[in-house]
Amino acid sequence: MDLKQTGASRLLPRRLAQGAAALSMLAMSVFASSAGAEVNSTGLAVTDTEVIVGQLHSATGTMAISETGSIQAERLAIEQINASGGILGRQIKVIQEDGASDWPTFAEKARKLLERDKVAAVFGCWTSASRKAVLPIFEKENGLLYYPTFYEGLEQSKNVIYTGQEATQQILAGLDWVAKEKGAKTFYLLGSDYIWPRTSMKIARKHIENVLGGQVVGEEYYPLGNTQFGSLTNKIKLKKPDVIFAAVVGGSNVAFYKQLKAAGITSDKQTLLTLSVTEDELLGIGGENMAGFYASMKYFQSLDNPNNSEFVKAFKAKYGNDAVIGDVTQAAYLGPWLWKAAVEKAGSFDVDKVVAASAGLELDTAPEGYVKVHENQHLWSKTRIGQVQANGQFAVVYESDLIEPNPFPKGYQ
Amino acid sequence: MDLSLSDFGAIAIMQGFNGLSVFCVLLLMALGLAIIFGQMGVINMAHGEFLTVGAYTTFLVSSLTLRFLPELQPYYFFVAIVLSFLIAGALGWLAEWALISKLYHRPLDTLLATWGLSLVMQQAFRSIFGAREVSASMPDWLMGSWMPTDTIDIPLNGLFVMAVTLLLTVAIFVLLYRSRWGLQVRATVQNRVMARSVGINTKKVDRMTFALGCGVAGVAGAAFTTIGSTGPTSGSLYIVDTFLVVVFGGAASLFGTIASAFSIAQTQSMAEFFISGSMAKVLTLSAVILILMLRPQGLFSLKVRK
Amino acid sequence: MKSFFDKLAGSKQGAIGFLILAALILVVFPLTLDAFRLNMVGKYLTYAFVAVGLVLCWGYGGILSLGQGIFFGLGGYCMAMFLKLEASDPESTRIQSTPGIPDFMDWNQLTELPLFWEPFHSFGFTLLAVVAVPVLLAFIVGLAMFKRRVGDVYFSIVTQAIAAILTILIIGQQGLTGGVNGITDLRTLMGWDIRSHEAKTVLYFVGAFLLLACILIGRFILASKLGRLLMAMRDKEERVRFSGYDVASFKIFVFCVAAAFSGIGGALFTLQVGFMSPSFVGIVPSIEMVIFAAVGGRMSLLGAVYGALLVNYGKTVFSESFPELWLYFMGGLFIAVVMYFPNGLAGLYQSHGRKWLARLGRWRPKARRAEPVAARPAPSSTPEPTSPALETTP
Amino acid sequence: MSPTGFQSPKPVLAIEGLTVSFDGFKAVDNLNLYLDRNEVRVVIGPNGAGKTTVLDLICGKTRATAGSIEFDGRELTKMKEFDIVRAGVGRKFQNPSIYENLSVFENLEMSYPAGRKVFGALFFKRSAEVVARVEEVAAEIGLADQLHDEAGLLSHGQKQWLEIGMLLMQDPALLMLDEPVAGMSVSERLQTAELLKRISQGRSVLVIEHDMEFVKSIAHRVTVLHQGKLLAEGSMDAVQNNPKVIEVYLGH
Repeated sequence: MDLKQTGASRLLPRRLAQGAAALSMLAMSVFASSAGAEVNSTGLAVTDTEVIVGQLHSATGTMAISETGSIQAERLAIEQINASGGILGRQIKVIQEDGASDWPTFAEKARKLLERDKVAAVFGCWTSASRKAVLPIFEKENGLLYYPTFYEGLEQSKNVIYTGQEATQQILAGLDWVAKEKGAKTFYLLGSDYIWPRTSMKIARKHIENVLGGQVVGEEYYPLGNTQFGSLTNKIKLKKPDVIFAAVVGGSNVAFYKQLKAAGITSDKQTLLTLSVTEDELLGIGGENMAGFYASMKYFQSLDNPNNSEFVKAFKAKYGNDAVIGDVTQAAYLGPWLWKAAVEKAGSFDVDKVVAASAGLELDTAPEGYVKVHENQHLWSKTRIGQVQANGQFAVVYESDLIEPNPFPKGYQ
Repeated sequence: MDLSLSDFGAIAIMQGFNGLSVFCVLLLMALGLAIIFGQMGVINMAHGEFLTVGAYTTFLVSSLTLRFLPELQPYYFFVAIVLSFLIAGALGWLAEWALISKLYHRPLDTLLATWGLSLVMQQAFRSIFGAREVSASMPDWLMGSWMPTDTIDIPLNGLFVMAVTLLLTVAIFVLLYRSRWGLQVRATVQNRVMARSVGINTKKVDRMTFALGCGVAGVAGAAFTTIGSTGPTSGSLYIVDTFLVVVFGGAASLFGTIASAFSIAQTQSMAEFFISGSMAKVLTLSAVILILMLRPQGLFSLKVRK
Repeated sequence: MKSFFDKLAGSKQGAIGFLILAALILVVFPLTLDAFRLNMVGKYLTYAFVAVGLVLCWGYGGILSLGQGIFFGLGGYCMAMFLKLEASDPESTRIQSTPGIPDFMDWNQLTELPLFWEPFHSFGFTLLAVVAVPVLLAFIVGLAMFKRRVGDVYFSIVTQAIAAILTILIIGQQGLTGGVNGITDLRTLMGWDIRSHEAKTVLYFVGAFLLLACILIGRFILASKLGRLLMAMRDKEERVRFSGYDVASFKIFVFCVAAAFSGIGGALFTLQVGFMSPSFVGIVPSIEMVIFAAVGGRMSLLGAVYGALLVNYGKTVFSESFPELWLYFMGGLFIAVVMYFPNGLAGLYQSHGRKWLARLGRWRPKARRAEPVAARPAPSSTPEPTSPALETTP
Repeated sequence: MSPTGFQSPKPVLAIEGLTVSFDGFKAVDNLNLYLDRNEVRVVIGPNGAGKTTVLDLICGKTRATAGSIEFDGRELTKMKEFDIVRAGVGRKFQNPSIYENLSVFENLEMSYPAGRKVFGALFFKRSAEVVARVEEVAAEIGLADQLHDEAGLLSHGQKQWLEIGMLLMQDPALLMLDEPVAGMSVSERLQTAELLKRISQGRSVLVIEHDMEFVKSIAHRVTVLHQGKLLAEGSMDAVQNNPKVIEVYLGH
């Protein structure tokens, strides 16, 4: 990976030329090593003892806040897989790249991982924007991306396995629950101003109006990073909705809940259901500031099942007792395991074969419980409603049946 | 919609309070910058990071109090504010000594150098406190709302920010316009050479002014933990707004800063109530820029004979 | 005609500097770098357009715009709109509820193409728009600001605020602009697959030639009377005004030129990278572009290119090897350059490199009389020893 | 040459009722001043009398609160600075204001009245005509030998002359000089006086000056300002013996 070319040492062209020549020879020697054609017919970085994968998240920049958990979970899964003998007898080696919260950097690093490093799979991306930036590269180079974040749907690439929920899985079950349990009729929709909240709220509005027979009394978007929600709290008081349905993200999240609480909009008077607060965000918001509100997710750290307690134990053993695990972290943890299962089912690292083997794949060791890969490469999953506790955890108050992923929901577009 | 007249009155009162509260937030952010920019002509792009220093100091004090002296938890905030002022001020002092003092004759370059400083500080926060946001535990008396009637909720943290803003503004006014030190600062601003020749140590004045501005930013950061987030990049969320407030007010006038914070806050607060948050922001910023184009010196600036 | 070419090439030394850069990006890089790295250099070169523009308007004109990302982004968006329309033919978008419009519009329930998208079906119009849209905005902003004599620092802050507004607008109007994701998944340019290595290489050369052309245009401007007026204005604006010049119109002109260069850079960026997003319009990239110019030397057109190449290369290397240290490095570099090397690489070359080269006896730069170019930080008015910039303009 | 012999029926510059106030303070108060063609007029007055402000008002740097400034039949108070220059008003600042890092030649060339618009400047050519004009002016101001030196290297007096030369390039009908001999040696003052006498041929000159010897040597008429108002006007001798003037200068 140490590349000797420099962008501007114009005085040393000869050394440059030598460096490049040496490099190309090196590259050839690395990938010429034989790995049985049956497990690797497309020139991936697979030897008899080792397989290289990529990890592509933001370790720096504004998104590092969110992506740190995913990086940790993927590492943990890979270590556990290696400890249990690796994949098809090969140890997994990770090349980690930093997308630096910058979408072209994501694209550049994705190209590097696929073209130069020939990685067999990439675990990475967090925001939709970064996924959209790398998608054409994965399709062109026929790479394989495991994408962990719950997202807006409207996408289905043969080169991506989506381990988080698409919007309808997360939203519809949550709305059904508040409508039934809380008898909610009026809803106030609100989010940060970008594609995921807007798409989610669109789906929510259709469901509220067409299926639940309820009414949307307000729909609002605030710029990313907005910290002033005083006018909003007043508008909410004016409209008196049964439910606030929120998808505010990032630094705005903290400001929003602190100001909500200060304005006297607390769980004893108001029901609030959010799509965007996991245990990670609660660290910044402070559990006491939104205690009693609800979140709709497929996973909470407090889930009570043997898979999860083992996962939480391992995670804390590695990253310290204060570490928390949010929905996306768990979904990221699934990535390497799903890949391992698919590779072993296919008996090959070839992307096409792995993808083909993925459909219908079942995993009953997932911390969230049982998951299954759909033909559309999203996961069947359950949606849970968690109630925020003052200690920064959620108490699970409801669990749905297994929900089919539907990234292009008819009637909701 | 079933809405009584008294409900409507209550909303109007709360909305009015909200405007005031946004005004205080803007003013608090801008005060430190107004001192530095107005008195020294220095553009401090790292201003947001000095806010963050205050926020992290508050977080540290809160954690330490919780761990070692939990019974004092309700009162730690006062200590945090003082410490924030001192730490941010000391860092500002250092920054002036190492960077700014070398660049006084190149105002655009201070802008660039302090931007570099802000990058370094952000990464330092990340290295020390981690990339994730943290949350200082708030004393109970700061959270919740004051309810003068059944329908009116006045947020306590908003009142707190207001009180801090008021105290700080008064303190700065007294310091600048009633103290001997303030006289030296103003003398230095008006005529550096003359000030030096009458025995004012202008270097020291500069350094203290910069440190004061940063210290005030630290206090603002501490106060903002009650209403906003604390993370490595939290401070940078405020920077554009802050600059606009100062520039809009007319750089050399503290009174201008106050007036400008007030008008921007009221515009934004009103606009947010009637249109969506995003468009309100665009509308406010555009209005400020338009007015700046008509009055490039800002709202308040003395007409002087040159 | 002779004098015209003289103006382009500058002195003998300037011509040599230019030829070295041309050789480097046209011959050395393509021969020594593999397709992946060459594509990266191609991306860096698109930033160099902005840096070259900044040398003109900041280094020489004294106008520090912290919103050059606006123009880079506008140029890029114009190109992206054309490519997106091409990628959204009814055949490949048949699963949408309204085939034939870009996918993000379909997700946002738009059922027909917005009016302002229509002209971007035409490649000719797009090429025009890539330059014209940024220039038009720069003209309006410049007219409003410079005619009203908005001061330098104020100008910087206002450009920054405009960048913020534009970002919020683009993100907020996602049905029209693609929102925060930007305009993605661009595939072909008039049927030609821009994602292949061959296409990237061709685009690299197109970018390199255009960049060299922009440098020559920059030189022509600086060598003309207008170039001298810019410097004169930077130091003695009143004198110029009371010599009968409309100072504002010159500032507007150079700001527009910088905007045009940025727009071209942005369009090439879209072609190289395959998407455009609002993250290039914002404040952070705009300031980073100033770093490129500052590192290379704010008074040197050639230096700006080296600055863009080096800083980005450093960014890549650092973020691959020491992601934690990257911001320290970037921040430290910024501080060091501003404080100790205000003329950047070009200044270093002037003070050290040239002597070193002369000692090596490779070539001895000839002293020329009455060098009009002064390489020194913009706003200082105290006389200090001056030295000609790297390429020694006229 | 007869300084007072030529009486134009119509003054080239007519200032009437000119007033400017800064936040209530009237720096120039209801001033009337008429300048004839080919006249050299010196404005004197104690510090703060409003002398420089009058020049600022004429050249458009400061905008009048009330009153009119008519130059060659054109009203200047509403015109833009560069239009005023193009109409034929040249102004030298108190501190020498030249382009330090351009050569003397380029400094002069910069003021050549061609290529003043953006594209004109972009395609401006240094024609033989331009070179001849620059050399002519350089000879006039005594800098012919320093033509290719960097202007920053000139002596203080030479910088003053260079700035005057830059104005001459524009061939203005009205030349305004703010303390042209400040900081000059005695011999330089004499040379400057000679220069002024030469260049005032065919144009009107308005000078602000403190050095009474110098004033005497060049002035056709003298105007005395005090606290923004006209105190006295007339020949040097008359003004010097005016009791009001004596009181202002010596009194208090």
